[in-house]
Amino acid sequence: MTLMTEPAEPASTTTAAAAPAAAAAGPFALEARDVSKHFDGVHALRGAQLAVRPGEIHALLGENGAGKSTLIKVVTGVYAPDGGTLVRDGEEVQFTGVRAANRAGVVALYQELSIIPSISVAENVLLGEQMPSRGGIVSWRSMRQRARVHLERLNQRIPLGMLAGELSPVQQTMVSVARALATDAKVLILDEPTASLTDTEIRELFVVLRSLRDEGVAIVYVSHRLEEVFELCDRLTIMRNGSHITTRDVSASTIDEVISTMVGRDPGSLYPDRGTATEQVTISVSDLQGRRVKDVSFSARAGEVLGIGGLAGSGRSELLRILAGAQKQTSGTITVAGTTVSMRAAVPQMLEAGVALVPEERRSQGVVLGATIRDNIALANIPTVSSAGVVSGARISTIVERGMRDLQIKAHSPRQPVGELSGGNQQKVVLAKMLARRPKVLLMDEPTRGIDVGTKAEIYRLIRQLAAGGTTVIAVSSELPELIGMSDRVLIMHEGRVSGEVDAADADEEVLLSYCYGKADVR
Amino acid sequence: GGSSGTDAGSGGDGGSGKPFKVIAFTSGNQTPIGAWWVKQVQADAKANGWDLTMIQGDFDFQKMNPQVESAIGQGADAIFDGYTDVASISSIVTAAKDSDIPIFAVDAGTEANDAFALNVTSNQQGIADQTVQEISKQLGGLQGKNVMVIGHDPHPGIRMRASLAEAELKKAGANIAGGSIQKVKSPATGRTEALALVSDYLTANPGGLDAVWVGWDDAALGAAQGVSESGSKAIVTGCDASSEAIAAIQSGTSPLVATVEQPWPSVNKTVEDAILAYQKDGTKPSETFDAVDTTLVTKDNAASITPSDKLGS
Amino acid sequence: MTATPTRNPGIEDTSAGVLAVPRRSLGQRALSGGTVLALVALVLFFFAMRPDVFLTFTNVRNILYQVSILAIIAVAQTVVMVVGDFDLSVAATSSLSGSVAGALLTAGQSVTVAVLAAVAVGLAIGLVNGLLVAYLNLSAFVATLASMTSIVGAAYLVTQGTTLFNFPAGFTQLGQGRLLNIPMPVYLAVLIALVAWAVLRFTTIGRSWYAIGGNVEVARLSGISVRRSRLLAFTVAGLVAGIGGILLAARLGSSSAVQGSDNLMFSVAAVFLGMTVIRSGAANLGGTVIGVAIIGVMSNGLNILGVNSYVQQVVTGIIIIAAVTLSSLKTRSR
Amino acid sequence: MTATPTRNPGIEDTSAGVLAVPRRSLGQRALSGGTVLALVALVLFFFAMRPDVFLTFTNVRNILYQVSILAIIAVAQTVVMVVGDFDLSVAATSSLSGSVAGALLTAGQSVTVAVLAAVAVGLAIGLVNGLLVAYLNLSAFVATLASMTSIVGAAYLVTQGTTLFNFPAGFTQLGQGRLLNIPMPVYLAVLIALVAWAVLRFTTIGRSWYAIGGNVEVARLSGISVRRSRLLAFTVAGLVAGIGGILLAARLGSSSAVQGSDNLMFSVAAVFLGMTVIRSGAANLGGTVIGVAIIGVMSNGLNILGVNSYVQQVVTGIIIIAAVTLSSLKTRSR
Ligand SMILES: Nc1ncnc2c1ncn2[C@@H]1O[C@H](COP(=O)(O)OP(=O)(O)OP(=O)(O)O)[C@@H](O)[C@H]1O
Ligand SMILES: Nc1ncnc2c1ncn2[C@@H]1O[C@H](COP(=O)(O)OP(=O)(O)OP(=O)(O)O)[C@@H](O)[C@H]1O
Ligand SMILES: [Mg+2]
Ligand SMILES: [Mg+2]
Repeated sequence: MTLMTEPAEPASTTTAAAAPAAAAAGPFALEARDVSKHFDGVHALRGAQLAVRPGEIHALLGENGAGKSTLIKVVTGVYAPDGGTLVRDGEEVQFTGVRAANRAGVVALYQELSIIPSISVAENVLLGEQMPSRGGIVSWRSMRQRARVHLERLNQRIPLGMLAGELSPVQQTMVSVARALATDAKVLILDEPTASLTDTEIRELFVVLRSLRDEGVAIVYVSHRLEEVFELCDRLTIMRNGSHITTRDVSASTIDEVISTMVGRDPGSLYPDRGTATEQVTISVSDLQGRRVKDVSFSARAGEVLGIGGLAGSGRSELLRILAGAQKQTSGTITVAGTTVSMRAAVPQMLEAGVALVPEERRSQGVVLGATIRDNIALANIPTVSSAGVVSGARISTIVERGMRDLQIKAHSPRQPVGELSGGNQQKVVLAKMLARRPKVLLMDEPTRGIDVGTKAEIYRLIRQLAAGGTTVIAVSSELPELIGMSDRVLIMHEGRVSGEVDAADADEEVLLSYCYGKADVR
Repeated sequence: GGSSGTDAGSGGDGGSGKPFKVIAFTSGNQTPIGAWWVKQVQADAKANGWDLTMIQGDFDFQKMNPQVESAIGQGADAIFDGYTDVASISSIVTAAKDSDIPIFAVDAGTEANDAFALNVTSNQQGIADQTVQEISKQLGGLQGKNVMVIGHDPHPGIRMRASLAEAELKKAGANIAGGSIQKVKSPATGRTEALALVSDYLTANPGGLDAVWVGWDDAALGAAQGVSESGSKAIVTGCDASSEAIAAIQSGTSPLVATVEQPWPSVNKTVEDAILAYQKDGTKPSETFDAVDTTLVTKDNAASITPSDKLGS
Repeated sequence: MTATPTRNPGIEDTSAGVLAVPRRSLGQRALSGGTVLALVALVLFFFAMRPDVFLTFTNVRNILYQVSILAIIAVAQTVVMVVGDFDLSVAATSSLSGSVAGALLTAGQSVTVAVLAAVAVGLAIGLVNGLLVAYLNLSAFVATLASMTSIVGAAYLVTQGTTLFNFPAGFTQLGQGRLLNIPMPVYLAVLIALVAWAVLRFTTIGRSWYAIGGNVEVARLSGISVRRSRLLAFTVAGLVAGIGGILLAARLGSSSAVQGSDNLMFSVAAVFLGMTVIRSGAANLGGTVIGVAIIGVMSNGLNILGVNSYVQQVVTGIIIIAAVTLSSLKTRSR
Repeated sequence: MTATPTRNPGIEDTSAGVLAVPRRSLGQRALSGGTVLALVALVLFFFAMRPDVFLTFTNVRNILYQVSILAIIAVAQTVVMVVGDFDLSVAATSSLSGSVAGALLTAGQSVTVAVLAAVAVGLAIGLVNGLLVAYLNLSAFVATLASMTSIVGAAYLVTQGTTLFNFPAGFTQLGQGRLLNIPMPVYLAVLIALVAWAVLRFTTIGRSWYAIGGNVEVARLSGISVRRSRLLAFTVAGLVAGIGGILLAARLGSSSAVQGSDNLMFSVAAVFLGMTVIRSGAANLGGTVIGVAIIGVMSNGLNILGVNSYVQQVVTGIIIIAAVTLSSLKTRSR
């Protein structure tokens, strides 16, 4: 409003300052200038910049904790910035909340929060202002129609009346993506939408994003999967430690260059060398049955990294949960270090036997967000840091210090609540917690989900280091390159069964993919 | 107020200059009668020149008892209990005994006991007699009549008169509906509980009631409502002489036909006189328990009765 | 769309595409109906014991009359619990509203004035609760626990600790009048429940309440004005509780500060029983009505059987546990 | 792992023992201490009003005596709330325990037998609650609401609805005896609170409780036996509530079915007030003690000022809200 009347007067300082930038870069759909944001003792953003044009897909890159998610929350009104300005279509704006941002056409799919489990799929897709209504009365009929349209656009066939909580994690993510697409946003921001998706869904999503771009929507895309970025995006912005580092065209960049800019140094090779496997079998499984898992048998050796792949819902997570004692098996035997464990063994017994799980859903299964790093690490180690039922603070300090040092957990103190850490650092806390138990078999479900390349490399190195120390690592991953890169051997699951087994050294993605779809006789 | 007096248990010291120190307490200050009593005692203390400490307990003995005991610890000449049952204050009784201070009480238990120098209450036997006789009179005898008795055990007075009434009714040949006394659990919901008890009983046994004897008016009004809503011809009696009960009786359309007035002002006067006598020369009453007679309230005399919740106003 | 009379429209998609997630088995469905089964079992049991009485028109009307005000309070509680909160002050609010109405009537005000003032009191209390919870971010539990304490105190002040009575017939008719031989509060309870059901199901605010109850953060990030919605939920609860209080005063022809205080616990129990009825485990009106019915049937049935009231209380607790256990079997997991 | 100073600025600081990043600011600290401030403010206020009485030895002892049993019940509630559950039956359990002790004493049993039986009753109730919640997966709210109902019924049956009294001195001494002029329940409350504090802070089970309260699923996947721990929490709560009930009976020299029923609401209020004291917002013993103190000081102070008891009730609610609001300001976010 003010801007529209201003040309009549001599240029004010605001317009004067804004003019050169706008003139140089053309009209931006959304601009964040010099944004800073503090949390309790953390300087999450300092001088962050972002400028997106209509009709581009703009990648926002940076390692874990670089401030990407925080910036997104600032530009969508979730957080009030400590300093800096937001400009929407050339007009300076201040969003008082998510609603205000949404009304201005700025919509985000946030990283960690996706769906409301207790309400229907249709409502999840059209949550909030999107819900079709007249005079405050909801039209269920048009809600279903519109929800179906949005889901079909992503090629999802999900019963609309189902509760979102009953969907698989992949479907839940797709529902929340559909919600973001349903908003008719002019600026659409997606914070790691593909972290928990498999290739099929990612394809569908890209098709839609490209067509939105062609319609003139400005899209901000956050991902740690750089191949995706290079395939999809037009320009990219790299952040480091809360600051803006560079913005340039994707066509003028290479992956290696982007990585080194992100981490501020040469990352070296992503995957460490293999070859730590021994002959000694640490865990063997025969004829395991669960709810979805069927007749699974395999064994793994000390020092071996066994990768497990498969499509969403193929039962990989369930397999790991059964091995960790977190879910009941209906039949079959599990033998750890020569001893067959009881069918009724739960997590404490499996931990005792030397099997530890780093679960899939970090925030709901891995860490207590409100508790400190120290308390989180202590959590899985209560039996080992106590005698006669009394916990030793000194022994906790020892394992916490060691864990934080070994894993380079980035925090200002062991007493910082885990909820304040970035995703990568949260994952490291989960790892530290489990590694302190010195497991013989470490189960990792999607160990690098939502983790930046730098930290990814660290985690691969760590996995290999553990293997070199004689640990068996069994890791589930939905990313085939990762599966091949980090493992010695790969098992592929299809509909609850093992559909193929491949030596990672001579695996190629195509073969693995065909196993994923259950085509067993390619070899 | 000046906290004087370390002369605990010195008994009457009318001659000395120090004012006579009285600790008064009631657990029932949220009830109209309790509220009346607090005001009355405060006024009388002023007139008598007492140094009065008034402690009110809202039925919360955890809170009230320590306060009374600590006041006792600071010394007093007499303790005045209003409407608080002896069972709930045994720690106070012990503390008073240890400090040798007599307790004078209004309506603090239904039987004689050695806790009090004097406890004056209403005559539960008399209440039972009056109400049962009135029922008998109105029904033309009790033989074979079906009478429901509704009581409330936590209140010792109600409990006692209910069991006396039950015994009398049985003796006169009446059937006790439901086999025994029906028990209301909470005084707060007494009216709705009694209403449901009567309605449900009359549904299960249409025409199965000739009368309902209820231990106190609030529940009696609920029972009366249940009777009239069920279209029954049964009559109801209560106790307390609350204004609402008196109005119902006067109306002539309510099944509630009688209640009982307990003469609290005169009871209180009796007890205060005993305290004054003790103040004067240390004499304690010869009898430690007195149960005074009550007045049956029916349509005939209802107009002349001061309702219990309008005492002092 | 025409082919799917079930309550999950959109299910036809199942046949068309691959459905990764299996629907619930028949066994699970039956179990989740455990609360309904418990109600049916109770009805059958009491009917078997007293076939001549239990299902007669008079007795059913009796039950309905007895639970009608509880049902209204439970509606208030349901709304707040849909949002994922609690309102411990509903019963106190109803007593205060009833007391205010009573005091005004006693002071010679007209029925209209008394009713409007009492409704306003309920509304105001709900508003205050809502402000405390939604805008001052107090936990609903503490906020309404504290406000309950203050409200009871206020009700004592309004009634001066006595029972107010002698209300004009125009007022008591609201609670005691009959239409087609059925008492007014029954109609009003049904009406209020229906309106609340429709609001919860068909309005944007109702759906916002469910979204907030499902996950506040997601709701907020989806652009739902969480604060305003929660404020509204508490306000509605206060309003409805106030109406309940007026009806209770009219029904008993009297008002006192503690009148109907047992409605708090019973309303919470009813909503909880009702939450076991549906898949999502959220508070819901249908379920609440079933919960209220269980409580009503139980107390009436036990009275009819002449069970000692202390024993009744023991049995009530056990039946609630049994009903909920039956339903919860479905969610048992290791 | 070679040092990479640019990437992890915090970590080497930690190992070097230097914290580059400031801890919470003073302002935030003061706000989170809002509940403590509220307590201090109350004490100062009452002291200013009645300097001759309020902080005298006698009156402080009085306050301690008045809150000692509430403190014990609040300890029980704290344990359960640490686990993230509720126990609505604590006060009822204490009444039943006290009633059982009273009934046995009345029946001529020895003090030892009566006390042991009453403790066993508390323990058994806690165990049942724990089984319902931990093994039958009932919501703690419903389970303990229902068990509360049954327990009160049982207490009515045990006492036959009356107030039992006339207990031997050996029993009443537990509640009325003094050591160094301070009543026994005060010592016992302090002892129980200290033990509970140590258990919560220093034992494996205490840490498990906190973990479960933080996130059940994370705790389970971290190898904590969630069921057993929750069972234990409820059992401990039952046991402690039982002890509280015995002391209450001994302290009053009487027992009845509804004795001390206010302790439920007050214990919950105390724990909630206490939760505002610490940063994580979890139930904690230090906070609970402060909460109990606020309640005790408030009620005693208002009595000393001779405030009308209805007004007291209104004020109590307002003070609780004020205290919690003060603390909650820190967590206000946009
Ligand atoms: N609510 C919060 N309170 C305190 N600190 C926070 C909060 N949210 C984020 N931070 C801190 O701000 C920094 C930036 O975090 P942010 O989540 O924006 O990183 P990111 O780039 O999105 O990382 P990732 O790739 O892991 O998602 C981190 O150091 C994080 O610990
Ligand atoms: N139909 C369903 N009902 C309930 N939960 C489901 C359903 N489908 C999947 N899930 C949940 O999703 C999790 C993952 O399932 P599963 O182990 O079969 O898949 P996965 O191969 O690990 O694939 P992904 O985790 O990528 O979806 C399971 O732990 C399960 O809890
Ligand atoms: Mg992020
Ligand atoms: Mg998985």
